Amino acid sequence: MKSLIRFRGGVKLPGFKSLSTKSPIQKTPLPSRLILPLRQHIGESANPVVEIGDYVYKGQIIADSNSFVSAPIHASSSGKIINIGPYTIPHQSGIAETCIVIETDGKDQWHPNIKQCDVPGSLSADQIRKKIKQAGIVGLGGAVFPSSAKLKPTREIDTLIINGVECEPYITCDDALMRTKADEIIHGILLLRRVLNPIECVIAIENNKPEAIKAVRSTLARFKEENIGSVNTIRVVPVPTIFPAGGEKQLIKQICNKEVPQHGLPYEVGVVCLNVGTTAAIYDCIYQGRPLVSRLVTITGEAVNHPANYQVLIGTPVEDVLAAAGGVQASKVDFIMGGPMMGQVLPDTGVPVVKATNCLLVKTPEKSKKQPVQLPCIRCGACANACPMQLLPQQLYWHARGKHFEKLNHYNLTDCIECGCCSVVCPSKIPLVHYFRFAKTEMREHEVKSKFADQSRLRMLARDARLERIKKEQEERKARRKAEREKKKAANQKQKQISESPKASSG
Amino acid sequence: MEPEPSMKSLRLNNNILSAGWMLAITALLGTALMVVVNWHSQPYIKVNERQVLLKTLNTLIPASMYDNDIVNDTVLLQDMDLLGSENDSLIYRARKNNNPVAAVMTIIAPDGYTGPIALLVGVNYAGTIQGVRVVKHRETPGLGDAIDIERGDWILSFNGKSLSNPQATGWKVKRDGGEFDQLTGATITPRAIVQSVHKALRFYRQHRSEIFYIEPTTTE
Amino acid sequence: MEYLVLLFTTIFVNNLVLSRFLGLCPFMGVSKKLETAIGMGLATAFVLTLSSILSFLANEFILQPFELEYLKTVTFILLIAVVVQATEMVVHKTSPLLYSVLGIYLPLITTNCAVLGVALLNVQEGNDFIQSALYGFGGAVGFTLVMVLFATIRERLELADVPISFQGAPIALITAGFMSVAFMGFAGMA
Amino acid sequence: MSNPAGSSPFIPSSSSVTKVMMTVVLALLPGIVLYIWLFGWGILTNLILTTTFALLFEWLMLLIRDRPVKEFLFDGSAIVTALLLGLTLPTLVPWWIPVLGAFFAIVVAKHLYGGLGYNTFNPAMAAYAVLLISFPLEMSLWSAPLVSQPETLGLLESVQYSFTGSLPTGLEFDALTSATMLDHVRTEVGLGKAVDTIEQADVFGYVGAAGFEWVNAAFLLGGLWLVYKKIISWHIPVMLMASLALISGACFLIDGSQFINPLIHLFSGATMLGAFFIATDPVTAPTTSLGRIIYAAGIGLLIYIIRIWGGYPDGVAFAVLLIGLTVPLLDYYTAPKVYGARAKYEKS
Amino acid sequence: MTDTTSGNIIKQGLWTNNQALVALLGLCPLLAVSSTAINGLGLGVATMVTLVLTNMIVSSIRHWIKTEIRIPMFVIIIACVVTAIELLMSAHFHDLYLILGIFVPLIVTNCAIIGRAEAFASKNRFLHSTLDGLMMGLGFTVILVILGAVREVLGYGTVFRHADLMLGEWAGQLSVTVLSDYQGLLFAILPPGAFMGLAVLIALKNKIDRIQMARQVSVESVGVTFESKN
Amino acid sequence: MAILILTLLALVFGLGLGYTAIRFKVEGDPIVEKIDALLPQTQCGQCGYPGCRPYAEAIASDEAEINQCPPGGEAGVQSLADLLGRDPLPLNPENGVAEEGPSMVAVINEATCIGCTKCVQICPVDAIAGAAKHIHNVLDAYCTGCELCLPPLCPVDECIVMRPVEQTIKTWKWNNPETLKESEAA
Ligand SMILES: Cc1cc2nc3c(=O)[nH]c(=O)nc-3n(C[C@H](O)[C@H](O)[C@H](O)COP(=O)(O)O)c2cc1C
Ligand SMILES: Cc1cc2nc3c(=O)[nH]c(=O)nc-3n(C[C@H](O)[C@H](O)[C@H](O)COP(=O)(O)O)c2cc1C
Ligand SMILES: Cc1cc2nc3c(=O)[nH]c(=O)nc-3n(C[C@H](O)[C@H](O)[C@H](O)COP(=O)(O)O)c2cc1C
Ligand SMILES: Cc1cc2nc3c(=O)[nH]c(=O)nc-3n(C[C@H](O)[C@H](O)[C@H](O)CO)c2cc1C
Ligand code: SF4
Ligand code: SF4
Ligand code: SF4
Ligand code: SF4
Ligand code: FES
Repeated sequence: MKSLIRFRGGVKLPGFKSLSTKSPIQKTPLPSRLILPLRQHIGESANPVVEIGDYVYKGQIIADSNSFVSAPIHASSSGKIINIGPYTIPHQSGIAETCIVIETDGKDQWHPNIKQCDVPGSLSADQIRKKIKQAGIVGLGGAVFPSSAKLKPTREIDTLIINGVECEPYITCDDALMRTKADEIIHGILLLRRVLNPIECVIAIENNKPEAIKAVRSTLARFKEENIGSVNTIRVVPVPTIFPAGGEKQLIKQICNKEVPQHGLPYEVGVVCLNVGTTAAIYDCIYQGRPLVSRLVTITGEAVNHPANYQVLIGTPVEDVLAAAGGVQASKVDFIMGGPMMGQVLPDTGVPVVKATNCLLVKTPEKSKKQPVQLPCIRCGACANACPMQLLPQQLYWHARGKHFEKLNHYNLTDCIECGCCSVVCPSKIPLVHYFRFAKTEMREHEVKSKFADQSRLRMLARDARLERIKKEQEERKARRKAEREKKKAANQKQKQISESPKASSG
Repeated sequence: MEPEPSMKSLRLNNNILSAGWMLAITALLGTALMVVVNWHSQPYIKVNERQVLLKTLNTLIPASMYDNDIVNDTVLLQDMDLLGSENDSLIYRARKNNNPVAAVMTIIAPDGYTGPIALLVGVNYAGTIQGVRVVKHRETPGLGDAIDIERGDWILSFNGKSLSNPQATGWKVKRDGGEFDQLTGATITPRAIVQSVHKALRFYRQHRSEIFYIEPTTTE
Repeated sequence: MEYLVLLFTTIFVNNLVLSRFLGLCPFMGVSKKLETAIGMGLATAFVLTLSSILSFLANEFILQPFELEYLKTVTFILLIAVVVQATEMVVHKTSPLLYSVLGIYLPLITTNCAVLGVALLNVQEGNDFIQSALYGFGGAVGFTLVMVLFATIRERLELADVPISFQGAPIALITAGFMSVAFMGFAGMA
Repeated sequence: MSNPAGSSPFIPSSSSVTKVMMTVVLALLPGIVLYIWLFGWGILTNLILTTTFALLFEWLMLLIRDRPVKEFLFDGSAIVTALLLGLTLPTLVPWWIPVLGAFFAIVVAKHLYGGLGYNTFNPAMAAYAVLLISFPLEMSLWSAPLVSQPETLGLLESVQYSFTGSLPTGLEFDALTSATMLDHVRTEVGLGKAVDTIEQADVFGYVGAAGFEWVNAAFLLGGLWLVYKKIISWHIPVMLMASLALISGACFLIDGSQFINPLIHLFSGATMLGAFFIATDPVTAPTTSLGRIIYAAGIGLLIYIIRIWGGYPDGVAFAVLLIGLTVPLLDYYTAPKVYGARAKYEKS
Repeated sequence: MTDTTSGNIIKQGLWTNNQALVALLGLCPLLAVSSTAINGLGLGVATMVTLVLTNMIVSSIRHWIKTEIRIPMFVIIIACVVTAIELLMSAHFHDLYLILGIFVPLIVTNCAIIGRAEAFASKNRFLHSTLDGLMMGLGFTVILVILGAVREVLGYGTVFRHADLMLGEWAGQLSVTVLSDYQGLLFAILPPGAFMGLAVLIALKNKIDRIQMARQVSVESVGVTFESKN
Repeated sequence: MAILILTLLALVFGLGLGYTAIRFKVEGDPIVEKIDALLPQTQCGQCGYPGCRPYAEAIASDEAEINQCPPGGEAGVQSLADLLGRDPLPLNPENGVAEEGPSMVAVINEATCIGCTKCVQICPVDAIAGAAKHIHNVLDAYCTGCELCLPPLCPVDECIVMRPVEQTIKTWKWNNPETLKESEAA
């Protein structure tokens, strides 16, 4: 057995996981309204294929796209389309984007075409891929990259890593999934193996989840016993509890001792990495025929009355989910979608749960606690030691303040994965990641602006050239006309002369 | 319109020439000015320079003691060991009525704290020190630089000393068992100077006749 | 060995800028950005070395034989002007950006006291040919060195929370002061 | 919408500047106690003076600059600066030396640059160097270890000396001071004596300078604890000691009669304080590992050069200041390869 | 910008465009010989005379100078003037000349001088140029003397020591001991002290400028309300 | 003698200088390109020059200060200062103030447009399409927001107006933590 490699950087964090693992998985009641943003994944956003007033079944495609890197959106429940228009989406900015709103009819009726697959074992790789794509499955580990795109690597795959690390504090949805649905996960892996043909499969689980490890291991043993598929090349690897052990790049370093090339993709080193939730969703889609319409969401935080993992329909407004979890205690709280390290504050609680939502964390904000003032950077280097990407956060911070884009590039700002490790170790309490996010958007704007300026310059030059040409042409024309006139005049005169000369001669 | 090639080079030449002439004329006028000023100043400067030297020499050997042209009555002698310099050391000679009365030796104390120290040692004919002055040194400001008359009286402690006063064993700083004070916190500098002055006195004793009876070396 | 010591001394111990107070204007003026500092440093280094050699020759073969030492200032400065002007034009021709950056400073090399200062010091200290050349070269290296270090520090100062009255030139001067304190660590060597 | 601008992470940082600085103070304590024990109360007087005035100046500057007083005053950095400055002063100095030192460290070297974190020069060392060139006399009179003093000063007498310059009757100042070991070696080697005869002098102890060797050992201990607590990284102290040992070892091997052995260098003067507490000042040291290695090696080398050939008996302060000038360059050119950069390189 | 009234020239030279504090030109002599007030005064006056003379000369021949060779022209002119002054100083103020040493010939390269020739005298009328030279020189001298005085007080505890070197025997009494029984802060007269002294002076000027600006702004806003009433 | 030698020297040098000066005369100034590349290319003329390039030329030849372009803002001044090694200056208020907030584009009210083509002719980047007597349209993607087409050029009041470019997730920017810090400290 290969030994694990410790990736560089990272921090040890308190878990707060028991908060939501005490109670079993529950279901949120059907909301009266579902709000489904057209863009819930990386890549091209989908286009609506329904109209206001249409009746839709659960699981019916309501928006789709032809693009390779994209995913369709399905109705999460049956009901009527009541609007297609801008709604605030769960994004830090509070910006509204186009959403399809369904008024549920309470029947929660699946589309008649959706039925269990009888022969999952006989599907070809292409068929599986196609079904995954149609099911709208995207990475549920956080990046929501359309999974079907990942499953078409241009190079042989050595290792398929199933990511059950779940390194963020508070979040336990993968943990819960592995404990309760290990069967489905392993079935999912077997399917993926058919698609990718890896030499081995690794299920990585953080060693603070002994029950999940046990559950998956015993299920594997059972599969082996019952001879369901060949699970010999699938192994469970407990990884140390260090944030962000679950980050794809860090995980690949730990398990394969390989580094994903800078600006490169995992398949370039022969690895594909998928989240356990994604794997289970793939099982659902192939075996049950069900598209991605719901997901497990951890609802947690000191201010939540009944923290637990909930199976939530995608599109359910956050306020409904919270109500299902018994409501919120304190009045002044932050609603965070995602974990405390990488999640984002929700603009309001009317926004829907989306495919990316793995956790709703309700916290009393740090600011209201006695938080010390941010001090200047003392260059202690703690952040650089903690950075799993081996960046120099303090230098990035310094140049982010001055908006020195060149220097930011020199220090590889774009490689920052915004994991937050640097911020949590900084003795000066500098919100480093905030600076980096700020700098990234500034840099992007700067690029856009300079591109636009270039474009404008070209357009202006083109215009000048055109005007010049027109002017020249006009002048030429004028000159020609003048010449012609003169010629004519001359001719006339000649004529005259000719006509006159005989006169003269005659005269 | 482009000028013809030949025209262009012509113009070029013209430009260069006129630029050159202009500079030359300016330089000419400027030099004329300087020559005039120099002609006016040179005598004063000569006097001044002499005066500067004379002033220092006179602090060692009072003007009343001699009547010769001490600034120009000099001799060059070399003794690496005793005078501290590889090169010739300049010695000024004071005479009254053509009798030698005193000499001022320029010597170097090579082992100062931060490099060599240049000294003037004035001795009367009998070999008693008239005075010592530091001409050039790089000792630490605030420590070793107390040897400079501007900064302290220590250097005056040589006045009246000779090879017999004190005896050879006394030509040391107190810390080494001698008679001369060290400067607080700086022993090396005084040690170097005491040693050098002592050597200079020995040189004087050995070469007194040469010093006074060799023909003057012109310094010009 | 002796020459190595001389080189070391002129670069560090008697650094032109920090302990001899020569060449301060470009040191202060062109050190806001690292690239410009390097450019200026190199340009000055070139002129400095060349002109200290030329002025040595001029002194040795023109001024001294004719007893015209009092004209040394004029002669040296003329020599320097020529070297600078020639450099300026070559730079202007070959690297317009460097030219635009060095801007008014290139002609100001003429008036960089370091250049004339080194020439005069060479005469004052009676240096021979190799010594003069080394003195010029060492001085130039020392100048470029502190200028580059100074520029990197100034770039860092740009974002520091310096009190308003001290922003810009004052804090740069304070920094130069501390640099010269640091260089005093070399005092007493050689 | 309580905090729309907030950006993750939402977990507060567990460390703080105050904690870091206080750990450093703790790590200094054993050395301080031993120092006082071996060399007398004058050190305590100095430390109290520098600390009080450093805090006072810090407070004044914060007021003038209109910065939050509470947070910055209690961040502890001024205390560390003051202690390090105090520890580098000779035992018995007039009161205005520590006070002026505190002024230079806090007002000039720190606050004119923007205060905590912005200073370019190590404040304690900058102040020390300024004091050394301003008052070379006072700054080079070191107390002899108490054991070799005929009579010693009590706490009150030390304070009295500091403020009035007068000693209890019957006591000569010279009796209390002696050249330090490094000084002694310089002087004697300068006189052409061989090292083994010099080493007989009682300024030598077992491994380094008498008395100072224990103080150095205590700082070494405190420093190791800091490394263990991850307040400082090992690179700087290890490389500094290594380069100092290496070059002094080389010279020692070449000519043992001129150069003292490396162990003595490590255990005399301010070597250990410098290696673990001064060169490691986070603000003025490079932040990359490679940068730190080069930086520390440079400091070790320069310490040796200045000790042996320079005008000052100990070179820690100047070495730190000089190499400190290169920190921005080092920081820029020693940025580590980011994750995946090597992989990319291999690929191409 | 190019307001060439006499009043403005005076203001520019002494304050707004002070060569030492604002233009940061002529720093070498400024820092090198300002260890005492008298040294500063000596060099300051020498510099001022040079400035006035060169400005006069350059201004009067400004129409004939070719642009390509203007710099060497200026340099020759300045060098000649300085050499003349150097010779005269050596002849008549020899002690001071010795103290100022290499910095007297280095007036040639005082950037301020060529800077003025280039920026002002080569573009302006004779009288204005003369005034400009005088004021720039005066501004420079004043700073030299102030810096010298500050460093001297801190370094030696006196002001105007060695005044006799420049002004003759009688001036020996000018020397004032400000701090008696003062040990002297060596730092002030060493190179670092020079840098930092100038830094403090510039900071002071910045401060004064800001205070004035604040006052001016409030005055202006009053003025505006006045006008709008009319 | 002195006169002779120095004059001779001066003559030689003068010739040399004159020669280099004239021989190496530089034509063209690539620095203009560099400056022009830093200007926002809004072509609005607020700098007092007819477009960005003329202004770039003016800067290169020292005729204009670097602080006259409001659309470029303080950041623009800063980058010019960096390029030219000068001190950054605050924007010259005479040239107008830098617009904070979202960038603007022009829109033409189709109902009131009389199709006079005046706007088409002035738009420096050809961002307005339309033929005579027909309704005109602004191509958002090209409009630099220079405001040249606004009334009084457009004869119809309220026909052409400026509206902010809509913000999307892609153009949204994080707030500057630095400003947050200050408000906190206050
Ligand atoms: C533009 C883009 C293209 C991608 N293409 C592939 C791909 O071809 N194959 C693949 O395995 N993953 C691909 N990925 C997915 C990434 O490898 C990675 O899994 C995803 O960005 C989520 O990772 P994270 O959650 O660690 O950020 C792509 C991602 C992006 C953003
Ligand atoms: C800092 C960081 C931490 C992450 N932690 C986890 C994790 O604990 N579990 C997980 O499944 N994905 C995690 N991810 C996402 C993975 O990098 C990767 O995108 C995911 O495993 C790919 O699977 P998916 O496409 O199925 O989501 C993390 C990403 C980052 C950047
Ligand atoms: C910064 C510094 C500069 C010194 N400069 C000198 C000096 O110029 N001359 C000198 O003799 N000693 C100087 N010393 C002192 C010597 O190192 C040595 O301590 C002294 O000469 C021994 O004298 P003592 O026995 O009286 O203390 C200096 C010491 C220091 C720390
Ligand atoms: C490990 C460590 C070492 C330090 N060393 C110094 C030092 O040598 N000099 C100093 O003035 N401050 C030192 N400080 C304190 C602090 O960093 C210093 O006051 C800052 O330079 C002020 O901005 C140190 C702090 C730490 C944590
Ligand atoms: S952890 Fe904070 S204080 Fe330390 S270097 Fe990083 S940003 Fe600076
Ligand atoms: S947020 Fe970015 S810089 Fe900070 S530790 Fe993570 S990857 Fe490194
Ligand atoms: S103000 Fe700026 S954007 Fe407008 S024309 Fe001038 S340079 Fe271009
Ligand atoms: S449409 Fe109007 S505002 Fe937009 S670029 Fe054209 S003229 Fe300027
Ligand atoms: S005065 Fe020396 S370089 Fe300007």
